[in-house]
Amino acid sequence: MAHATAMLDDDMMAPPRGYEQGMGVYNEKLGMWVFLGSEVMFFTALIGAYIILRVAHPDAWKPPGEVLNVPLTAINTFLLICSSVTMVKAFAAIQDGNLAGLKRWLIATVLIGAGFVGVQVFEYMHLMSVGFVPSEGLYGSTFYTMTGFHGFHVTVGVICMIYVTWRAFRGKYSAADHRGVEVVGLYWHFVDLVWIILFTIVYLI
Amino acid sequence: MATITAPTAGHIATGEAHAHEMSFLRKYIFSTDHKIIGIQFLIMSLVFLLVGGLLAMVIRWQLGFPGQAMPGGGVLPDTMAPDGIVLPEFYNALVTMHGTFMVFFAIMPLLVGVFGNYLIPLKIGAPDMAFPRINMASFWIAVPAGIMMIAGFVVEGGHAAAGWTAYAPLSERADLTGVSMGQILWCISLIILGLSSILGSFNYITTVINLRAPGMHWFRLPLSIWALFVTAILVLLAMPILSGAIIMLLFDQTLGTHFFGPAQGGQPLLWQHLFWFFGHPEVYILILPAMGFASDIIANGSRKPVFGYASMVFAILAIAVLGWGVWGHHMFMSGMNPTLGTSFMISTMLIAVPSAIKVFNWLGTIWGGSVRFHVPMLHAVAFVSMFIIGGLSGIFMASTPVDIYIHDTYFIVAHLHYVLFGGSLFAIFAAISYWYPKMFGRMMNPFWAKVHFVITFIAYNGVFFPMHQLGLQGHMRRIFDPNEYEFLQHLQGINTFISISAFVLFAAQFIFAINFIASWFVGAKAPDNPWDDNGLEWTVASPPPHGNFATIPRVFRGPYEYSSPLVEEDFLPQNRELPPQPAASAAHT
Amino acid sequence: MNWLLPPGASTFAGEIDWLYYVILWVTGIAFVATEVALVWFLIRYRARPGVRARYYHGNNKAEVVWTSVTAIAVLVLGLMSAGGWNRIKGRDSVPPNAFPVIVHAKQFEWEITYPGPDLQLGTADDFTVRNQLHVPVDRAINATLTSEDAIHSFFVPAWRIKQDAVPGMRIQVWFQPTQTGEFEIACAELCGLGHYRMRGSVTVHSEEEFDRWHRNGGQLALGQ
Amino acid sequence: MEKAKHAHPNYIGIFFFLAALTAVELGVAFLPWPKMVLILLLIFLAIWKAALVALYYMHLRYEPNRLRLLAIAPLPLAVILVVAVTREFRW
Ligand code: HEA
Ligand code: HEA
Ligand code: CUA
Ligand SMILES: [Cu+2]
Repeated sequence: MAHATAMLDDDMMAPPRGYEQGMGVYNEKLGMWVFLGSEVMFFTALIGAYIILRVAHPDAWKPPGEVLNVPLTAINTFLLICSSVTMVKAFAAIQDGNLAGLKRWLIATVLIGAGFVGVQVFEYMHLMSVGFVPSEGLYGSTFYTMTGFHGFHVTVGVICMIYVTWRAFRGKYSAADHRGVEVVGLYWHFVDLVWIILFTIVYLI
Repeated sequence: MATITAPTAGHIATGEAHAHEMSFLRKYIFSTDHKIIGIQFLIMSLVFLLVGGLLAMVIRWQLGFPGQAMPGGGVLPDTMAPDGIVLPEFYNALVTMHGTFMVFFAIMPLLVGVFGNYLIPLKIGAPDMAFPRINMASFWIAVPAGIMMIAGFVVEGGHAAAGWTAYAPLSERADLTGVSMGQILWCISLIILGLSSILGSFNYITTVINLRAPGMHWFRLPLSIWALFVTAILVLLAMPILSGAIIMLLFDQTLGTHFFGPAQGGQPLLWQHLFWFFGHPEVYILILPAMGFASDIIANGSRKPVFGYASMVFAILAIAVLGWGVWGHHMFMSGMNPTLGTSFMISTMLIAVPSAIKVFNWLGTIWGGSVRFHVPMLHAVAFVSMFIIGGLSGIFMASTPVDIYIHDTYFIVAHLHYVLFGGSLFAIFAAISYWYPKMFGRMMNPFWAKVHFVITFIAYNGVFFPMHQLGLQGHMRRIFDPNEYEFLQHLQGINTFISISAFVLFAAQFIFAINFIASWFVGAKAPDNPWDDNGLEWTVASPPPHGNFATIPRVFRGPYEYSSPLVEEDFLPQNRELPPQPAASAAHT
Repeated sequence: MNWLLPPGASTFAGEIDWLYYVILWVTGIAFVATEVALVWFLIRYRARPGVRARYYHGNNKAEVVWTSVTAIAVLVLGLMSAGGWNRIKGRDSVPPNAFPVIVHAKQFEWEITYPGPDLQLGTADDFTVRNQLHVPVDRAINATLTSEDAIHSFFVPAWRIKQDAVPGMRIQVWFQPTQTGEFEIACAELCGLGHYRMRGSVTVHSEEEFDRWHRNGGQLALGQ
Repeated sequence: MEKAKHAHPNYIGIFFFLAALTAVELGVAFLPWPKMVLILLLIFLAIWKAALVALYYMHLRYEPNRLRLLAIAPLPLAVILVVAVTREFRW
């Protein structure tokens, strides 16, 4: 994708002008990547704690599928992948200046993202009703903390996405300036990426 | 004296060059101007420094005069100090909150929040931060965190009492300390503060990478900016580890999870690993900016270029990288795998090398100089000499067998105050007195500033040097009354001496406080460049206008061209364009 | 008053104290050298009218020299420490014939369990004494540290030994007293309200005296 | 880095790829193979998927090298933490 070369005639999607050569991308994008570095470390704390505890007490975990509902979560994983592709389609649309496409894909992303959160809430309620609660040994502790904070990130992402959609409807984005779409997109894909890891280590291993 | 700003390439990107009419609220309270935010952080963190200092005075009263009624202590409620006599549970809360306030709410915001904000855009030639509104949010998120942390004192059960390190399971089981709400507030407050620090630091990082004025390439950055930049990276990567760990601790307390409690397989050592994986980078967060300020000020005071600029930069980077691999040195006695202990010992020893490089380069900078003893220089030199003591005592603790004996004794307390007070706080005093004229447009009174310096320097050593001796006699830290132990009873004299010195030290700080506040209103008007410094911030008015520079400055050289043969004066601002000169004649100007 | 380390009373004291003094010398030399240089430079190079500072950016040779000298110094200290650490705390440093005891820490006391006459822990004849550790002189003792509640730290200053007792873990620590007499056990890790008074006592007996005490199940007063 | 303004990577193709990899994961997870083999295989698949997302959806593939470096810079720290602390229990 050629946005670096494609946007030659606009200011906003290019690195700030008149300064020393920096990272070679505009501020908001650089800022988001730097921020994602801190998110990586946050999940390192949670996932790292999980790995360490699991190495210390391997038998505190049940085999995959015994407690957790893998098919349901597989559907949820699929939902999140879908929302990633709709997001990136929205980004591609506005790159081409297609505002209508942007709105359409953004709404799809918001809905699918909210769907993911909904399924997760349903999963939680079901698990708690059968007695698998956060205080249920190391298994429950790590499960709820990791997936809960991921869900929290998805929720924050959905809220940001609603804001971006609202701005899209007010016509704030164009081929020349769609920083908000790209930056929120980066965050959204990152959250998807974390889920890919979590799905494997929490549900499948 | 003011230098002509060379015409610049490019145009002003975001900041408005002219301050237009803004409401008081927008201008001073919810301001997005990095300079105002820096000053807001300054006021907030000085207040917390005072709070931390007050708590220390109560600690010292109890240790110096155990069991006696504290003068004025009668105002404290009976749950803390009935009739002014400190209770053991209150003592534990005091120590915990003294450490917490000093580390998280005083020194860290002073170094990073205040000077990161104030100096970065000015020194790199940017009109403001990359994200001014997020910058404002970073301050206004820190405020409720601070209020929450203070509120812990008045909730039922008292404030958190598990040490600033909050070792589990003591911190996660209310039945072990009798504290529940206090510890929960401690957790939530630090999570919020962590968010504030992260918002601040990713702003700094983006700004330094993307908004350096033309000509300000990496190896022309002032060392203070290098240090703040690297520190911001450490904050960005270390704070979320603490947040994650604290969230697990909070869940252990409130949701009944089992991360750190052994009842269902949790690991107390996991908390320590996570805490110190954050904690050791944290202590370098607390020293790197201090080192940066010291470099700037020592070069200025000596009227000489920094000795070995490049090795100074590489030393900063080396400290930041190696700092991630030494956290286990806090856990030698924790029951950690001893083989792991050996690797941590070796890496800890190695991390002394970049610090040594910095010390030697400071000495080299002074060597051959023409030293002006202005107040910032005095504090900066005190910083170097005290950091040497603190750093060298670190070597004792790094040696695992010696640490068996001195771990968790006052030797550690001595070390940490030599690096944190002798190091960070002296550098903060240096930096405040150095940049005060720029911040407020007025000079601090140099006479009273020197009086403050002399008393502080002497009293400070009177407080903390004897603590080495206490530690060597086996005096444990965090104990309410050492006289419970026979082998410590003969140390009461030293403890009393330390306490009296501490009261003098505390009293001396009011000289600073009064000087600070009074100079704001009645200090002599500051010129643009009172210290004959080369940095970009000194080429604009004191205080600088909204948007900092009329046009983005152009930078022609590094920040430490003092006593350059190219010019008459002994300084050469970074943005002064010199007419091209034949190299030969340049030598004897 | 002893301005350096107080007298030691175990086999570890010699090694630890020696290392301490070695480091004291090395850091002492570094301390004096740097501080003297600092003060001397400040005086020698104070601003004087008509004297301009040297325009000098550094010297790579000097950088290499002080970097490598420091690196060698700290590495040597590190290697010297590694041996002692392994002898004291290494996982298999405990002598095989060490006399076993269990030290169970809880808020705010030490419960010390001795093996009965069979010298085996975990059998019916074990007996437990509160806050009193009795050991024979010149014999290795292997203490297993456990904790009931918070983290505590078993600290006997005179023996130069310290080890945290962590709930959920069984941590081995060994030591060999070299002097008879009374010493104190301190708790060195903040463990709550009574941390400051979590004190125990150690009595180091001669071999025969200890046998007598042990045979009596720690119950009877020692006949003089 | 195609020059054409409207040339986008094949996002839909990546999507089907990710979906297929997820299906493979589900299949692998319940194979009766030794636990260790399964874990390695699953982690390999997860990293593959994560890399696809980072490279294409987050278009790291088309960013300057400096930014790519910045993006992966924190990962070694995560490895250091986990490797060191697990040595408490297994070594
Ligand atoms: C600003 C903060 C700061 C800094 C910079 C340091 C720097 C160092 N620290 Fe410190 N440390 C703390 C803050 C800091 N520390 C705190 C707060 C604690 C206690 C936490 C708690 O438990 O509450 C602590 C605890 C602590 C411990 C744990 C002790 C224990 O609990 O048992 C150890 C152990 O290794 C240690 C080591 C070191 C070392 C080796 C350095 C090195 O980086 C120092 C390097 C500097 C020099 C060595 C001096 C200059 C060099 C020369 C003059 C050259 C010549 C030198 C030689 C030949 C050796 N520190
Ligand atoms: C940067 C950090 C810092 C600073 C500056 C200090 C400063 C002081 N500390 Fe602190 N201390 C710690 C960090 C710090 N400490 C930490 C991390 C611990 C470990 C905690 C734990 O174990 O959990 C500790 C523990 C600790 C103990 C050990 C307690 C124990 O283990 O039982 C003691 C005992 O004497 C002590 C004493 C003092 C004293 C007397 C001061 C004096 O220097 C104080 C002097 C007073 C001031 C510096 C305030 C000055 C005020 C101003 C300048 C305000 C001006 C205001 C305006 C202009 C508005 N400290
Ligand atoms: Cu037990 Cu302190
Ligand atoms: Cu450390």
